[in-house]
Amino acid sequence: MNIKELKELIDLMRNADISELEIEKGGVKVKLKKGHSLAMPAITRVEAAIPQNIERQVISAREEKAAIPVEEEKGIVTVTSPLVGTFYRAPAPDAKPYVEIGDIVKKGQIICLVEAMKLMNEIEADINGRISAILVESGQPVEFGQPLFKIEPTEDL
Amino acid sequence: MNIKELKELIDLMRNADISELEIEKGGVKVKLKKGHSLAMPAITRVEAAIPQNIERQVISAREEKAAIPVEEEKGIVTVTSPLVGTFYRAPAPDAKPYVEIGDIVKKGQIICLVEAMKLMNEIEADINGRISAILVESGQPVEFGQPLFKIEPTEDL
Amino acid sequence: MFKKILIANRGEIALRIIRACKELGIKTVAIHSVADRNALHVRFADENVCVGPAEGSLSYRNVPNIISAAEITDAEAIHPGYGFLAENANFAEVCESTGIKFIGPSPESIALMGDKAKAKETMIKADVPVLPGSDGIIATEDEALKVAKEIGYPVIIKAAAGGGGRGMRVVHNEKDLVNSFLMAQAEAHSAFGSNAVYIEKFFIEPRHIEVQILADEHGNTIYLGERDCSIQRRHQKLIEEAPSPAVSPELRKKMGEIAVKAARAVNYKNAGTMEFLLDKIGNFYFMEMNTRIQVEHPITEMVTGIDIVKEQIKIAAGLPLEYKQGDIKINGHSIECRINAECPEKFSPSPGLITAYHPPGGLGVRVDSAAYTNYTVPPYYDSMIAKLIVHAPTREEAIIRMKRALDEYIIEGIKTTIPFHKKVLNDPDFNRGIFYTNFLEKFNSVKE
Amino acid sequence: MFKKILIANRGEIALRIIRACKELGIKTVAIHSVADRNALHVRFADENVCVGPAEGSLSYRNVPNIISAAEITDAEAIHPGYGFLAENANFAEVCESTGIKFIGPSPESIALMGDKAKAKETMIKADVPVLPGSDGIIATEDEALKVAKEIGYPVIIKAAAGGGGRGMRVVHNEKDLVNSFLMAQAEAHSAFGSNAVYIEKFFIEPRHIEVQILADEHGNTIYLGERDCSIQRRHQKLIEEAPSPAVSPELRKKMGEIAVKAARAVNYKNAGTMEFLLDKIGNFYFMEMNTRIQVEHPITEMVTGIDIVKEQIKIAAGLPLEYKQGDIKINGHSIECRINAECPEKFSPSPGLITAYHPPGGLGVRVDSAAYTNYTVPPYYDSMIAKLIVHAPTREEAIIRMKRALDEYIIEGIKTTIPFHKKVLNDPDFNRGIFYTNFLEKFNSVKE
Repeated sequence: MNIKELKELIDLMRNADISELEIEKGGVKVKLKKGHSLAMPAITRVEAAIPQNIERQVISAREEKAAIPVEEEKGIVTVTSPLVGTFYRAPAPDAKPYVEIGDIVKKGQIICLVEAMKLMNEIEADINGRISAILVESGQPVEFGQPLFKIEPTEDL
Repeated sequence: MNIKELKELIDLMRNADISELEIEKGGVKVKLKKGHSLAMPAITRVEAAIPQNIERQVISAREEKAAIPVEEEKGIVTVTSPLVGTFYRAPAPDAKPYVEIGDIVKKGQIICLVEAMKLMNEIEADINGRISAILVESGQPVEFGQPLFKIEPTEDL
Repeated sequence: MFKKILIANRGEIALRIIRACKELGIKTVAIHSVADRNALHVRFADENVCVGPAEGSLSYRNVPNIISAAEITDAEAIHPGYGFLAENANFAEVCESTGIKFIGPSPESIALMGDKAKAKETMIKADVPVLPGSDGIIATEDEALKVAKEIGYPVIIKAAAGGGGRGMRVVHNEKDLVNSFLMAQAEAHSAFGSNAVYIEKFFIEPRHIEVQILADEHGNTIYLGERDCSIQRRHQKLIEEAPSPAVSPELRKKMGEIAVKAARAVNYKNAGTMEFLLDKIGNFYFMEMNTRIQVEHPITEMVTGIDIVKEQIKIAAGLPLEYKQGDIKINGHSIECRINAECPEKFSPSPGLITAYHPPGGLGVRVDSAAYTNYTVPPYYDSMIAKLIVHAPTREEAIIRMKRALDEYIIEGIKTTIPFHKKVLNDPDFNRGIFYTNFLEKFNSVKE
Repeated sequence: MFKKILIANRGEIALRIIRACKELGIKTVAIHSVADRNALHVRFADENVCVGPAEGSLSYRNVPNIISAAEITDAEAIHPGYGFLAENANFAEVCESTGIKFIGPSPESIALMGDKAKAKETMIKADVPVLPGSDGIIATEDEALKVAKEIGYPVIIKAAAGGGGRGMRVVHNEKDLVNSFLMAQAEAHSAFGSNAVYIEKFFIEPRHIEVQILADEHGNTIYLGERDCSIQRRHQKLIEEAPSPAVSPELRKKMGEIAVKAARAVNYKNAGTMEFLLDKIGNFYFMEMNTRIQVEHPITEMVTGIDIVKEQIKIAAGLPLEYKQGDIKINGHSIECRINAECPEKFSPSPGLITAYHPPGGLGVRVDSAAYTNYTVPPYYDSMIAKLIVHAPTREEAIIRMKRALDEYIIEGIKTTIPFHKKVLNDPDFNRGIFYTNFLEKFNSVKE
């Protein structure tokens, strides 16, 4: 399932006036649902390793949140990429990822890096909650507004 | 109300998804109703007089009936022009019209002429009935399929 | 100049003629069938007249209704486009007799060129090379040998009553002739009940090259170069280009001058096209003359800068040609793809509702089409819905531009031949410019 | 040649660049804002990257995100189009420092030409005629008289701190000068708190004439003739044409050679445009240089046959120009109308859903547009939705063709400037080719 095929599916939906479409193929499950605008799938390409010794800056995902409508089931919050770059789950190639599925995170906690123009940008959780999904592979490029994580809010934390 | 204005109205209806439109203006009443295809209004131009001494041929309006959907209220039949030409209500400029509104006509009775290529084509009623409307002025050009008369069928005749 | 012209056609060519009229300041009358009420040519004309039911024979070929339509709208001239009544000498004559100018040649020219035997005879008299062949039936072996020798091998023996390839035998040299001749006679007899056969020159891989000419009513006749229309499927042209990759400037001049001579021989007026077969060594043979505007005229317009439809109208109005032969220059390269509402593999018709329509644009791209979003392609007429024409400095660039434009062309809801065109444009032989009228047979057999 | 180019723009110019890339066999990366997900440039590019929210400053002007987009897609070069980052020297520099080729001139050229005072100074040094005027503030009556005499009447006295017409006085002869000078000083003081004024040559009815140049990285610089862009509304061009009805072949050569000299003086590379004011007696004065592709570049393409965007890419790839000055011929006449999503009377923006879109076609018509049926014109960006370009043998025919094409253009759901263009094209002065930069002021006052 590449970007071209996805686009074809989206076109198909648009033309056939189908509002929901679900496909499972080779381990990939695609669910498309027509909203106000059709979400555009991301570019898929795998980068090798994380460059070291680079400046870091902290960006709160909420601050520059994209205007993309995101699925909000049971109050689940989608963390989207505030910039274009390469997504990394860990601070170094041999280091442990910042977060795993099921982890409890606090608002302001760093959950990943997005490298852009040789700068490592730390992305923070913008609510207290539990990581319910990780949507991008480490090393993959991400575009602005691309969903990275889903966080299920926890009331007690 | 010229042909251009009529077309604009029709375009308006098409674009605004209006299914019915009625306008009265300067004695002219226009009622447009969307069907399977939008009826195209006829060309309006007035011819002077009826040329004399020309061959005649008889055409039954039913024989070459146009495929235009016509309003059929209470079984009313619309007689449409089987050819392109100039419509005349009488056999000569000073003669009495073949039929008037309210007249009872028999199937096969000549009800008007359509002149085409210097030939006078006699148009016959294709049912027994009463002329309930005359839709074109004598001397006006008519196109193929253009409604000429409405005939209300009579059961007794 | 005319004040008002009736266009006795539909689709893209009706629109093409309306455009020319608008640019000449002439009012237009569209005719249409009941099925074409919402057609673009009806929308863009100044007036319109419904002339009959959907069937073309009862509407677009309905001579009395069309003449009446011209009369009730006071149209002074009728442009017939191509197809329908364009090469109907009777229609041209009716126009003449009712005082309406027919925008095209005289009824006599149409009739003469419409009769293939008479046309050939006239061309022979005018010293125009025609397809070599026996003048009539070959009765004996000796006659067959003599004629074949005159024509030169290879020759083809054809059943006079034949068709569909039956009773046809290609002979490559003298020693096989007598045997093939007798076989062909026998086959002809068993297939058609008559052993009458004739002999013609056989070309293994000819090109279809046609020359556009313009002739005014004051004795001026010029040629606008050639078009290569070898990419055909069952004699239906699909892709055309100008100039032909097989025609040198010298050959262009030679073919052009012969075409002018042929036109003069029949006292031809208005725009016309001489179709020739071109063999591999530069010999060409008159096949027929089309006495009307051709579908593929735009590629000639692109490379010469001359608006052929406007010229047709100006000639019919009695104006002398503004161009002399020396003014005609071939500039760059142009290709046309005919986009048909057809399945791109089987070429079966695909009429219906166009749910999305977006033509390509940008530099060097011309679209002649009467299609639009929500237009329903009716099943009654020709399946061609658009002509995509490109112009570029070189043939190579024209091919690339055409591919780019085909990629951009969005037509949804019906099937079109766009995928077919993309395949041909990627074919190595097509790209090298090496192709003949049998291109598609070879092309399709390779694909399958 | 580049394998992949990122296009840092949107709309018709992004599509224009994608078309050029496709024809050069180069892969394309589109960038887009969240609002442009369904834009045509996104659909037609090979890849696309969302670079920010709807606001242009956060997306199409977002340098880090655009550079990152080029990096993650391995694009070797960036074409900036016009607007957004096209004349941002910093962006060109960032491209350079990150090893991405900026398709345009050097950051130094952009910076120099972006500083109007420095640009003027450089042009004076290079013997390029500039708008005559005092070098700085005029302090005394005597100085004012001296400068005005040098420049020649009429002159205009302007407040140095001014704007919006306040503190501006036109003086037609010497006897009025001192009085006007003192008045202007007083007005300037009361309006801006400073009585500093300067003097410039005043043109009553100038034309805006610009010369297209191409310069490769091997020292070859040529000009492609001029464009007349005098039909403006508040310095926004609305209709452009090439060639200018006011420029003779001799003047074309003179302006072209001066434009080339000016480009050489700043060591200019790639495509660029010199904007001049042309007075009624054939004197012209450098105003500014646009160091990018212009909106109106297609009219030059139509009359020269040169694909300027392809040339930009080839120049950036280090290829030498294939054309010499002698190869450049002006062929026919071309006009461009900018179709804006605006109310045609008040020019107020009219964004929204296009419910029906059908562009004109046929001979000599080019449409550069990213609009389509069901496209929503977003309110965030420039209101131009299409460029309608025609080409014809003469200016008269080009005007008629443009009118025909405007009549055919169907855009429903939003208001466009099409009715405005139709009015201008019917204006007698426009048809005579007699118009100046004040054309629309006069035109609108007549209409009301």
